[in-house]
Amino acid sequence: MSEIAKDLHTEHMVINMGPSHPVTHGTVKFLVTLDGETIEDLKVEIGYLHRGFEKMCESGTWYQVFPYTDRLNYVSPLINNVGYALAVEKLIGIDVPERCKYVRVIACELSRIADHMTNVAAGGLELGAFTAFLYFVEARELVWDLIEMLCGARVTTNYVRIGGLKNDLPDGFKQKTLEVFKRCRVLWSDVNKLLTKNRVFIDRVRDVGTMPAEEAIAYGFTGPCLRACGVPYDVRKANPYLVYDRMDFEVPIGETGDNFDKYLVRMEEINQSMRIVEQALEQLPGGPINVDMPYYRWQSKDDIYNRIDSLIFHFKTVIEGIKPPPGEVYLAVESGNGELGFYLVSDGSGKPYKCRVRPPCFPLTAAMPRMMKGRLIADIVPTFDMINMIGGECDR
Amino acid sequence: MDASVTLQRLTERFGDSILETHSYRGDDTAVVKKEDIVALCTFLRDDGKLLYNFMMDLTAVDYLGREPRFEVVYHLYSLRYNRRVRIKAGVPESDCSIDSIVPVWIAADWFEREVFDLYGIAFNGHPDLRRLLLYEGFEGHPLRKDYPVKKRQPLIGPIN
Amino acid sequence: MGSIKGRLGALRRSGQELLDSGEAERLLGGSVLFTKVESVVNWARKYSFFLYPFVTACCGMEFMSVAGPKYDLDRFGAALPRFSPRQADLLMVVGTISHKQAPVLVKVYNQMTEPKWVFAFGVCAVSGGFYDNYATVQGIDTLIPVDVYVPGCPPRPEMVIDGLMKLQEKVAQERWSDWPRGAAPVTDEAKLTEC
Amino acid sequence: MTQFDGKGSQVTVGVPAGRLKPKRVRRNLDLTLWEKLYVFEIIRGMYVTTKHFALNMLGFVLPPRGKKRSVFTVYYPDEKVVLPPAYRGRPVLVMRPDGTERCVACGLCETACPGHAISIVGAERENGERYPLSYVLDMTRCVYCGFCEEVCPKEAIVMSSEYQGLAETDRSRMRYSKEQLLRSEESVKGRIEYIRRIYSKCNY
Amino acid sequence: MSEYIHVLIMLVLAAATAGGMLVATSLIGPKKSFIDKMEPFECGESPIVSPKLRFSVKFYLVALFFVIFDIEAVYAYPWAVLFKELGLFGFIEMMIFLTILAIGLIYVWRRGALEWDR
Amino acid sequence: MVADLIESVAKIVFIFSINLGFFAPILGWVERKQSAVMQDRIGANRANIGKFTIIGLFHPIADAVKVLTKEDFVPAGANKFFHTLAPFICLVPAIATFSVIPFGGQYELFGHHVNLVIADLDVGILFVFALTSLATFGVVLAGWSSRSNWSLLGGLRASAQMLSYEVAMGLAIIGIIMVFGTLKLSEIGAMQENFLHWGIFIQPLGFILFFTCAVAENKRVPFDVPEAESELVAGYFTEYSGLKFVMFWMSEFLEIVTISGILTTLFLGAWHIPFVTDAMLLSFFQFAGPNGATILAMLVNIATFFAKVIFFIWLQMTIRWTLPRFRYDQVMRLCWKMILPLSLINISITGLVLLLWIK
Amino acid sequence: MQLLMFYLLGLGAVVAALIMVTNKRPVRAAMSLIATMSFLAGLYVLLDAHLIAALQLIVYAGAIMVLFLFVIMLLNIEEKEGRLAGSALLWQMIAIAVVGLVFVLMVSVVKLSDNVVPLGEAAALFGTTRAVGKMLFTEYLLPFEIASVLLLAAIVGAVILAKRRIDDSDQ
Amino acid sequence: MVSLNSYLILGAMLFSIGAVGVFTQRNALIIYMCIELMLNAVNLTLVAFSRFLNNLDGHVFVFMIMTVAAAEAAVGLSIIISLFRNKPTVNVDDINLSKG
Ligand code: SF4
Ligand code: SF4
Ligand code: SF4
Repeated sequence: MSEIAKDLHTEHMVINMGPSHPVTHGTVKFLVTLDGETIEDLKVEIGYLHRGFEKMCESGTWYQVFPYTDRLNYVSPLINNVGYALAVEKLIGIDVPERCKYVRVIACELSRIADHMTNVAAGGLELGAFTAFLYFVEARELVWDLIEMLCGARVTTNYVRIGGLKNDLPDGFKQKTLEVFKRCRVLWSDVNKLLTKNRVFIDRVRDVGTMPAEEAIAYGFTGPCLRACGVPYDVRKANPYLVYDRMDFEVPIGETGDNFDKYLVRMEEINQSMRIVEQALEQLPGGPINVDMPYYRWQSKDDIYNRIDSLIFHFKTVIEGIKPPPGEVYLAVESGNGELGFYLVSDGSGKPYKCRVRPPCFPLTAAMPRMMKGRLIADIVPTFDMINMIGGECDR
Repeated sequence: MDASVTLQRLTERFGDSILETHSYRGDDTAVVKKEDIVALCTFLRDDGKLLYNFMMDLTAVDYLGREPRFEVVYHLYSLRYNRRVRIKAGVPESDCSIDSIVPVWIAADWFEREVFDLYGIAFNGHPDLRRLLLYEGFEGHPLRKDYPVKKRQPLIGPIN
Repeated sequence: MGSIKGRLGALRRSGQELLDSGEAERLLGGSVLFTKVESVVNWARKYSFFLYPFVTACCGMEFMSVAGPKYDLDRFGAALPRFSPRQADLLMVVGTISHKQAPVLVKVYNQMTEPKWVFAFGVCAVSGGFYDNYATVQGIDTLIPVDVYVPGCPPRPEMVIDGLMKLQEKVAQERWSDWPRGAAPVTDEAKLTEC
Repeated sequence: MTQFDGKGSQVTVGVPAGRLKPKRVRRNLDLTLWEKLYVFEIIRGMYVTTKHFALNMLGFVLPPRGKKRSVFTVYYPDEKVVLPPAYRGRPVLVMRPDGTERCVACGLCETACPGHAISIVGAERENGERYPLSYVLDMTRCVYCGFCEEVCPKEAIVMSSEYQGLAETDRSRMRYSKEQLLRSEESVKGRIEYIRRIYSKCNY
Repeated sequence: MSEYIHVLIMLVLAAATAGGMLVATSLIGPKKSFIDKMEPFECGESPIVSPKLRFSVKFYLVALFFVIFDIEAVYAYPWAVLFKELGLFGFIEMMIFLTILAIGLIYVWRRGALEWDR
Repeated sequence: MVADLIESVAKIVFIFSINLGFFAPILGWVERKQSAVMQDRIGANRANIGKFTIIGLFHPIADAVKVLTKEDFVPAGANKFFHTLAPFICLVPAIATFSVIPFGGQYELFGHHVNLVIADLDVGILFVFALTSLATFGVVLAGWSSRSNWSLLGGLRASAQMLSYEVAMGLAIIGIIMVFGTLKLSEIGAMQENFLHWGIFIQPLGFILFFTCAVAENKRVPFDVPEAESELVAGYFTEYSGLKFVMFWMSEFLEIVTISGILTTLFLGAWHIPFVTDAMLLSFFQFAGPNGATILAMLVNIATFFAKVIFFIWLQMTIRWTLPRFRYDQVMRLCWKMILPLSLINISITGLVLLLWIK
Repeated sequence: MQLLMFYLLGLGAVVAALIMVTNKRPVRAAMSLIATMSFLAGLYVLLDAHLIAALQLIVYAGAIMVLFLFVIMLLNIEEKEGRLAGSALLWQMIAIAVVGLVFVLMVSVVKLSDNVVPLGEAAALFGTTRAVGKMLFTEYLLPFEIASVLLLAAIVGAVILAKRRIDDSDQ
Repeated sequence: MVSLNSYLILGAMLFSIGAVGVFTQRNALIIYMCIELMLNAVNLTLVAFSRFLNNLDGHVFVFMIMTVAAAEAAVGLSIIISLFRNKPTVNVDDINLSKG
């Protein structure tokens, strides 16, 4: 039918979708060339949320990077915290205590649950399923309560420290978690009932945004989107960090990489993450949560109050910052969207010389034109939602 | 040592274009000449013993006051062998460009644009080398060490 | 038809002039009726904000929560997001505004119909927050007039509700002649280039 | 965009399958006829929402006599959530019982603050004790990270649990002076104890 | 006839209500227009091309089918009303009619005129 | 004559006020409140007059007043006349359609014949279709005259969708007309006195088809693609502000009521209570004297009718808040490839069954 | 009452028709034509042609005019094609004169013949769906069936015309 | 009471207006509309006659005319569209059928 359109001298309709458009989360602009309803061409313009993450990191101390990492992938800030801390620890060459590892795993997985819930919820919302959205927001609210209990903030957690954590698990955390998970599972199954088998939903997402595995790899997909294509690559399994190798969990994979697969993978990962948290809580050992290397952390209050050398040293670390040895490392963790890599360069001073983040949703967004050409304009909605582009992470 | 299989094979094959190799903290690193980057990457991708099919990350570092001033850093991952490698190529300020590896990994497209945007390193043969994160009309490259953090260039002029 | 339209237009124009010039207020100054009408209108406006969510960054997560079941902005009559600025009353600027985004924000503000209010959500919108660098606008009030600032990074939903109630108070005090506001002024600050 | 040439990528994962444990998600490619006819799945979905509707109707719109409302929504200005002790609200300065501040204007918080929200002008009392002549906290820059609290050697600045009353209609009013920041020790006692607990030792 | 007068009254009332609303809204309310505002909304950008352009012929085809099948429905109403009186004969008559039109529908279907995603 | 006049005026005033004064504002509230309760929240409840908030019932009032004092906006380059005309064209049919729907039966009251329908037209249901087809122009004009890409796309989608479903709706209803043999809605209503003769039992397929078409015709979720927020911003009314925009909404809400009315009349036994005939009702109210009994029966019937209408409104709202929306091509495919053939099949089956029945 | 309604509706129809023919903008013309048709529907009601009135709205105003409107928008000819060819002005003058003459003639013929048929009370079922339907399905059976063939032909023809190029390009 | 003549005159007026339009308008679409108007005028006359003669044949005719009008509109507009393809104009002076 496009031939007719050409005969009719149909000028193509070029519209700006975004940046301030409900589907683009305010941070992307799609320049869509339409022929009727079909997308002839799609150009993605990002950078609307570029706030100079790297420059800010380079101008602060190693510690001051933590709040900035919170705001990278703001849907799962704890994973960013952990990733950065792990990278710095690798740079310095220290290993954190067992308990710390477990708590970090718990924190990461809670964050992942919140992330996937938000993603599925937002996807549902934009497809018009407002109720499913609110059920997951409700569940996320409960998970956030846990996170708040743990870190003191709902979104911008700033919880992990180099060589340890800010604080230990609070009292009653385990019991509260189990309670919350019980309710979360109810809400999860409600959403599952509302969406997974609903033909209206399936019609919208199935066979849209398909990506063959080879191509997905070439585009640099990672995370749920790659797993949806059938490639079981998960950093937690491939290069287990922390104590993931002791956890018993499965990596859900899809078949064709369409949006339905991405959705199913995410739904399943929520379950798996809950399992991990429960296991970690079960196995949680006692002991310290911080490394015993006072050089790399801010001094404890007891020492500061009582020992003058500690106080002086404290002043030094705060003002000059801790000083990892010169060198460079790259460390990847599995964030909500895939491989979140930190590439740190230290020149031996108190400030990071370079603090690069490999944003997992960056290549995903870059593949939008590939996934969208020749599809209908309405297909942008689920596809873009399911790649879960997070402005803070993509634009930094 | 298993970790250095990659580096071994690379030195075997591209002996003279590898300037330096090391495995600091377990990260295999090879510093290469920038002229050979495409050939090297193609080899890394296609060689049966390496198969680095993921271009995980591409960035640059500005070593102000050192020669070459910039270093373009590639992080590769091989799904098949579960291995990672870091390739670095120096780019001098006087000839601030390097060959694009988009033909090798399509994923490099935006990464290269980003580096171009923030560091001003041109990628020869890139299909669409424009600014990515900042807007047209932004002057300079903010991640260079000599760009002040607070130097603002507001886009908003008089309305219309 | 034309003449009727013309006459209506003239009537409207003269009425508008009357209102704009403050003449009406002088005439009706102490008039109980006018203030009554004004207060009724303000009452209505304050309980019926249609939002335009200009969501860009992390604060959006909290914004979801505010609209979500636990904090439920709808209780204040402000839950209806309208994505067309023509229908919205309250521009919620949620998150960081970069220099690339700034013209968009100004345009959306300009395209909103009167009366319109602006809500700066989170420190980034208020002042740029801790992103004091080359890319970020140092507070949206350098671009458009802001009615309520809510700090916090991100603000707790309660803080947002506080802010909304502040705005309601403010709306309740408004006079008819406060409107229209017109285009966003181009302030010097917006053009400022500092090193 | 260059075209994808499909070369050189093999989907074999270098991780032992035993470790990987991939789980194929059920795509149910062929829906049953039952599911294909929109109607029944729609009814099932409606059952879920109606269940919520009914439960909530009974739960909080029309609660059964004698039962407390089971509300998920917090009626904010009238009700408040219980905050965990870890919660980081706005930073406040701690006041000694005699009305002076604990702060000694050492400037650590100023340095550690990522948002550069704190600006201190120090001075010295007659007794040689340093104190902040002015202590300005720019609430428009504070990101509630808690670093100031963490580094302060005097427990002089703590993250209180306050979050109310921060919204302003005027940006200039959001630079809080020392007077606005000072809180009596009593009112932030819980937090001080909490800090002592979590920061007292490096390892605990 | 009186029934129609009622309809007329309803229509007039409805028109009065709607018209009153339009007049009221154009009289009350602040107004200010400037260039930026009067531009059509494009997600905060200026429109790239004027929307005054032709749209896909698919929409025309839909209207076309609508006209044809509407006529079909129009024939069906009197038939349905009379169905019980016409009996088998009427039924066969209508079936022929419907079959011929169903052929039209099938033709259109096969020609792909009902495909939207092409 | 005088009695006639009183009767007509009473009916018109009743319907007019219940539609515009009750349903139109309250539905906005119901939609918010019902969705809120479904989603584990509480919904609008803080607008107050003095101390009273009565579960948020002041919110629609606040909305109305606010919207009235909002700027009236016409974009540059728009065709001002048509831009203003469009909401008018949408709203007028929405208000007027209800006039053919019977909200009660026929009664003898003080020797006067009372027929509880404003206009008992011979072509009843066709009149509804006629007015609905006019409403399409409002949508087309709204989209076209705004000169905005989103509006244009939305207007096109809306009009094509409305056209398609109009056909499907017209054909879906043939079955029930065959059964009842009339287009007059009051007669159809009267024929469903017996519970087992309710349209929904005689024509289950027709009911589902018609219901789907009606929802789609009204562009509600899951068929709200023309105004899909996540795709087209606000669809054809993107460039409308204030009251004009609310007029589109009002027409949507009024159409919900109208659809519910038609559904009730055609499929859910109109004003009849299950298993209760008119005679039973009259004898039940015997104590109030003949006229009193009639009046009481009348009131009960009206109440029954509106209870059913409210049930359908509730149903539509629940569906609206349960489902995600279709994609545009799916909407069209559903119409042309599922509903249309199915309604043709429905006609044939009904015809065959009726023929066998008659024999 | 009837008289008043007749004059109102008739006046409306004529005025709307005049607006249509004098208009240069197709959308305006189409909208005026819709108005004309709606007024005509009112006139049909006056003539007790209930079914025809409804059909007038459904078919003419609702369906055919939508088609027109779509084509106008599809071709986007609003305003662009509005000009009147200057050379044709003379022709127009002549046309108007001729048509006016014909009109006057017609009116005078009607007036002169003056066989005013008295308008009796309509039969109870006159113009109802039932009555018209009976006519249609008994006496006019053949036209009815032919109509279906006509519609089929129309649909096929229209689709072929609209889609012609696809086949061309297919070959 | 309204006499038959009034209806006939009204029909005639509408018919002539349509005819004038056909002659004066240059826009093929508006010309088409004028033809529709003329058909409508005929319909009106038919219905009026039918009413005054108390005979329903007229109604059936109108029914048929509507069918034909619809079919004609469908095909005619398609023709306009395919003409437009060759030359993007609807001005009848510019449409050269022999080339079409
Ligand atoms: S205020 Fe904080 S949470 Fe909000 S956008 Fe800015 S950095 Fe993100
Ligand atoms: S909480 Fe963080 S941002 Fe706020 S004053 Fe303290 S250190 Fe600065
Ligand atoms: S760190 Fe503590 S004592 Fe030092 S200046 Fe800050 S508040 Fe005062």
